[in-house]
Amino acid sequence: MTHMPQAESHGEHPPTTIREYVLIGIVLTVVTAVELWVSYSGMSFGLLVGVLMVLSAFKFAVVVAMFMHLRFENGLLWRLFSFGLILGTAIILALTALFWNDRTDIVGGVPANAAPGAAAPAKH
Amino acid sequence: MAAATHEPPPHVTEHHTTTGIDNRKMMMWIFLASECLFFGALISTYLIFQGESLVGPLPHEILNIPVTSASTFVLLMSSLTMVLAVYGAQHGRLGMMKLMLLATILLGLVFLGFQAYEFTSFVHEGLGLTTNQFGSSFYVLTGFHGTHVAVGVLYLTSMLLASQRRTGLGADRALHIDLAGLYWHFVDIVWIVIFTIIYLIPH
Amino acid sequence: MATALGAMTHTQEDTGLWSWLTTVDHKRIGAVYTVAGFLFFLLGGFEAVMVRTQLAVPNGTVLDADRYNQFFTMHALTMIFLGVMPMGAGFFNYFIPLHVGARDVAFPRLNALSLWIFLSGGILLNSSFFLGGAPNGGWFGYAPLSSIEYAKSSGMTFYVVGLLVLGLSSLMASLNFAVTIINMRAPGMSMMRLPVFIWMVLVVAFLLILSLPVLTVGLLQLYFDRVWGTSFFSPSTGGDPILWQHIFWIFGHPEVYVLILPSMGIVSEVLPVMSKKPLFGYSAIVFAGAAIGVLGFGVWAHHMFTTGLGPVPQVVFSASTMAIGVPTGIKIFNWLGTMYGGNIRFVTATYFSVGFIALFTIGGISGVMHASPPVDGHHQDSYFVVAHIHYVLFGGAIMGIFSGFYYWFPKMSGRLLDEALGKLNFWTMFVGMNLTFFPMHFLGLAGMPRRIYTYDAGMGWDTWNMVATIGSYILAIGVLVFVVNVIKTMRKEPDAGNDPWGGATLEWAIPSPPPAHNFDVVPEVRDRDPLWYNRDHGIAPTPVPEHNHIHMPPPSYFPLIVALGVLLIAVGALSTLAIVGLGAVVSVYGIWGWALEPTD
Amino acid sequence: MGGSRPGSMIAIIGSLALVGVVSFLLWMGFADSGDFAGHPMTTWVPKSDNASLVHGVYQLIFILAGAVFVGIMALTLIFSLLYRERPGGEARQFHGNSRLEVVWTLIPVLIVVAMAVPTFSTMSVTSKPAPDNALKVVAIGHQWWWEFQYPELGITTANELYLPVNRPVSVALQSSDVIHSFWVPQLSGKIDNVPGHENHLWFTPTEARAEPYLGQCAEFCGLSHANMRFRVFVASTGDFEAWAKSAAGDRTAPTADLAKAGEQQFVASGCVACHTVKGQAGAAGKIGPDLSHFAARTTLASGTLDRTPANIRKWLSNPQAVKPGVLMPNLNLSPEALDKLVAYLDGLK
Ligand code: HEA
Ligand code: HEA
Ligand code: HEC
Ligand code: CUA
Ligand SMILES: [Cu+2]
Repeated sequence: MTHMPQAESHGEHPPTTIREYVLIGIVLTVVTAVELWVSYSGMSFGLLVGVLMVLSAFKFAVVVAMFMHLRFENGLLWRLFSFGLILGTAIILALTALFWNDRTDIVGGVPANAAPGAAAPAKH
Repeated sequence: MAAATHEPPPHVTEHHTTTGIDNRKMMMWIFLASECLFFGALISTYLIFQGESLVGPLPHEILNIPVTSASTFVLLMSSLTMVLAVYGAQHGRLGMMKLMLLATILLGLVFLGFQAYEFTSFVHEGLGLTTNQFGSSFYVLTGFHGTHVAVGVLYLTSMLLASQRRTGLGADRALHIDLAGLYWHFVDIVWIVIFTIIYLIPH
Repeated sequence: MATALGAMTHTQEDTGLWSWLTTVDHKRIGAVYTVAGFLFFLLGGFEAVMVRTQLAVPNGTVLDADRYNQFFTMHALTMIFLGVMPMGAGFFNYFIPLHVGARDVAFPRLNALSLWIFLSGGILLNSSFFLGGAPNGGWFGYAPLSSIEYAKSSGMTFYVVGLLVLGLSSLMASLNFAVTIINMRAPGMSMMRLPVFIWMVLVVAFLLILSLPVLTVGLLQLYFDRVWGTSFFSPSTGGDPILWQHIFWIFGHPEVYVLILPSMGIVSEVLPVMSKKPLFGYSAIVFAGAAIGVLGFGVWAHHMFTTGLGPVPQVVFSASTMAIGVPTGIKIFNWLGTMYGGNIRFVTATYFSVGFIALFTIGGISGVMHASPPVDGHHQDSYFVVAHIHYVLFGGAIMGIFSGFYYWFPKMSGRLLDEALGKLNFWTMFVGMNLTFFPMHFLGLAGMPRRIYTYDAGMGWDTWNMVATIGSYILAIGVLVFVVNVIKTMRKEPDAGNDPWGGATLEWAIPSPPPAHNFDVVPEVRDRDPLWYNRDHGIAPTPVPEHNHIHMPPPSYFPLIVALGVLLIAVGALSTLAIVGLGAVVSVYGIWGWALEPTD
Repeated sequence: MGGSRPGSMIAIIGSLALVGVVSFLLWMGFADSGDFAGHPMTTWVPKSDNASLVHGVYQLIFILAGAVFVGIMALTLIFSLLYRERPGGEARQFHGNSRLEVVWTLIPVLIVVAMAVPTFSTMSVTSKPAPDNALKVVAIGHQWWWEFQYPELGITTANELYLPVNRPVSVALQSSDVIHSFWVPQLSGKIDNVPGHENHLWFTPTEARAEPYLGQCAEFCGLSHANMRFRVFVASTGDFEAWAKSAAGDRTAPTADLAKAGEQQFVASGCVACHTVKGQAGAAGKIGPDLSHFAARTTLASGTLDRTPANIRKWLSNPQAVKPGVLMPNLNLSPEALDKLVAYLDGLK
């Protein structure tokens, strides 16, 4: 990571016309509509979650890349941001996984021992 | 930076940096990385407390997906107007910039209005902050998102006000609007995630 | 101390109080951080000595149970958040620009804001002693003991609000440092030429940037639980205390590396200079530091081996924790490699650095021992852990910081600290430290739980507790010797010159203390050890241009106003909403004025 | 190593000797603290199957740690002496050595693997569910005392746990308020009692003895965390069964007049609101410890006091003074009331 080149000369450039921006806006709207449809479509839960995740990740990526023109910035910015993005996602995944099995442990959802001495299980 | 191609930045020497990226822009991106973890923790909490509510109302009994879809659309459109404001700033089209800033602010306010409506109607239906785990984690997650929107509205308003001043936003105008835009879009993409997780995925 | 403050930046023409309050000079800000951090360190040390006095004999009566709990909680909070981190921040502020060859940090006013918010947070947290009792739930505030049902006094609310305020300060400071390091380097200062100290600061900055938001969320949730009646962490209404533990330690473990990495950086600066040879394995040390930072995010649940995680998470977190021993080992060996073959000048700074290697290793080893979950079943919440944390925190972090004091004090004040007193300082601290903390291993092995305000005779804990207490008095004397040394040194004429140690990094090329603009000419960097390179290649310093008008940012009082606003918000969060509103208005006003203030 | 320097042999030998002596002294300290004699809560004298298994890992890890300690201390000291500044001395200029660096990356890796493998294989045993024939016990942490229930035997007791030797025991850990942690070092590592969760722990005590195994709450739980102690009595199967029979039954009814008056007083003073005494009508409170067989216990208020009549009196006259924060109120009992209550309680075998 020595000297960063000043500019971004991948031959790509951010959208230059209002038209392009509006087009992207329309795409985003359409995807949102599709998401809604999917949500009501009654497909199996696993599939539904998968499809929704992919679609919202797509929207997320489009906004970041185009509206926030990260795609056209110095790559360093992308690396800096992705630190947080990846770590944040990892923590969501890790925590939900850690609490997944946990449900069985929770003492009946009932305030196990809300009042001292009222320990729910193991009454003789 | 895109603006550079259209308006040579005046203080080239002042703003010289090692990587060529403006300090402020770099800080904004790192800050947004940090925000990913802020919302990551809130979203984790929401997910962990799914199905942990001891009493109703539960999400599927109360969430109003059509209304929220409308507010989602509003926020999405505000991203579009925001990007156009940045476009205006970068291309020296000040009228467009101001108009689009104003539009973004108004759309942001509409979104907040939707949220206020949603919160009050939920409260009427018996879901308070402390009613159950769903209520707590829902209000805190969407509430902090709403706070971010409100801060964004303030941020953009101050940009608009500053650009009304005689000196305008100064030589860094495009950058200032760009930064505000980055923040605003981020708040939008967080909502994309929240909308999917809370509203679209049925429980 | 005030004289120390003054002298650390004595070339500044303007010395009135107002100039300090409105300063945006990173050196002045660094000096205030250091001095404030050191004073808080004394306070935290005082609390620790009271704790030790209570434990000297079985059934001690010096502190009652509640006071004891407040003292050990505030001891930890003070040491970590108000002592070690700010002393670190002091060095960061002072030396990042000097090391990377910049005139100031990237955002000088933001830097001042961080300082004032930190001071507000520190004062707020400590004011709890006089406002209904200090936090008493331990530094990690486990719910539900920290929830309103079981902690009715306002102490834990102070904990929540105080940490939120301090977190804000650290976040802003870290953003500032990260941008400065990445973006403000002098020509030729590539990333792989950065001083190791700066690399470690960069890792620390990212650790904070990425872990503080998680803590913030946890604290906000705890605040809602305590004040607004939610139950995120209270099981009686569906909440989960284990969630708090995860959230806290996702922050908490990276935090411990935040405390140690700066000291590792300091040692990596001091050892090569004193050994008069380049650092052994520069890239290995840098990558190991970064690896520690990355791995540090994947080990948090090793603090929770006894909470019933289940075997699979235990194995995962145990493995990742043990793995951290590898990059840390690499660092230790590289430092030894740096000493190897050297012609080591044993001044006090060297003593502290070498002491660091020995003592930190002891703490690291016990850390790896806890990494085995079945063994940790015995260690967890016993004095074995208390021994571990003090070997890494005192033997590591504090020893490193003291090495930094002796190494950089001449640069900051123009005066060399007294070497004879310095060695006395080192040996009393070294002996005191080992007498205090080594016996804690024995106590842990003999089953003494931590956080107990009293214990019975007949448990076999008496002797070692007494030894530890005596050790802590010796330690206190050691710290006092340092204070005496500083006072004595400040009384004499400047005698350090630009470069008392034959240093390799840029700060040694400029006067001590440095002028406000740091460098007359921004240096050109040609090597990892720029000054040695110039010396060896006979490169003379660039002549100062005749009409050198260097433009420094003007002072500003807006940081102070924004900090006042934040303080008011915090006070409001502890009392009434109206004050929150007032604070918000003050902050918004401050930010507005800040934004419009001309900066050139 | 550095042979060019004068006096290097002396420095090396001296350093090794010093590190050796220090290590030996520290070893003595560890050995002493690991000795049961005089250290009733030592973690180094396992008396259950699982604790012994863990002890094997502990010893191994301890030895590895000791080796790293000796190695690093010796190197630090030797280098400090050998390479200290000398007039005319020259530092050798080098930046690194790839081969060395690989070696000292591999050494920690090997050590870590040597720690990890036995750790995980032990866990595969200790984290299995308890054997079917295990005695079931529920340990509930309260601020600041322990409730022990034997659901299969219909026994509830406090602060003193009885176990038969050589039979696995499965402990279900619960809490009624904040987090506590169940720890009897000689029998097992600790596991937390987390409100809203139930944790499990099992072991087979392998030595019956008259002296109790001492335990203590290990998770900070508020004011009297330090006073939340308990004892485990491991008895022969016969003795355990005798105890269980008695513990499952009603209290021994008072015979002496004073004790009978105490029984009345126990109702009159409102003790029944919090305490259960099986066999006394109306005494079914659940907030405090079950007192049905109070007089069979050796200590009072979770190990804070020995259970002597004088101490019972002291306790009743002002619990707060004995145990800070305790959740039993000071009932401002008159001396006569105290006489009666002490007589009654002292007879609840
Ligand atoms: C500066 C702070 C600091 C540092 C650097 C560390 C470093 C480490 N810590 Fe520590 N730790 C704390 C501060 C710190 N810790 C604190 C404050 C707590 C208690 C919190 C509380 O409960 O209040 C704690 C608690 C704690 C626990 C929980 C104990 C418990 O409560 O049950 C564990 C468990 O795994 C642990 C492990 C480690 C490990 C593996 C390292 C490693 O990073 C250490 C690595 C270093 C070495 C291993 C030495 C050098 C290496 C070699 C010479 C190579 C060869 C050696 C081997 C391969 C073994 N720490
Ligand atoms: C950087 C962090 C840091 C540092 C430097 C220290 C330094 C010290 N610590 Fe601390 N400690 C912690 C972090 C730290 N500690 C943490 C995180 C905990 C866990 C808390 C918890 O459980 O929640 C802890 C817990 C802890 C305990 C366990 C309490 C318990 O579990 O009940 C003890 C007990 O002996 C202790 C002692 C000491 C001592 C004697 C010092 C000494 O090194 C202090 C030396 C300094 C001085 C002595 C200052 C000199 C001051 C003067 C000269 C002024 C005047 C002084 C007098 C009048 C005496 N500490
Ligand atoms: C508000 C509830 C409450 C009332 C009323 C109360 N106690 Fe208690 N008692 C407790 C609690 C809680 C404890 C456990 C204290 C501890 O060890 O922390 C306790 C402990 C005790 C113990 C020690 C038990 C043991 O096994 O160590 C005795 C004896 C006792 N109480 C007797 C009495 C008597 C006699 C009265 C009436 C005069 C009484 N208590 C009234 C709550 C109560
Ligand atoms: Cu219960 Cu500590
Ligand atoms: Cu840790």
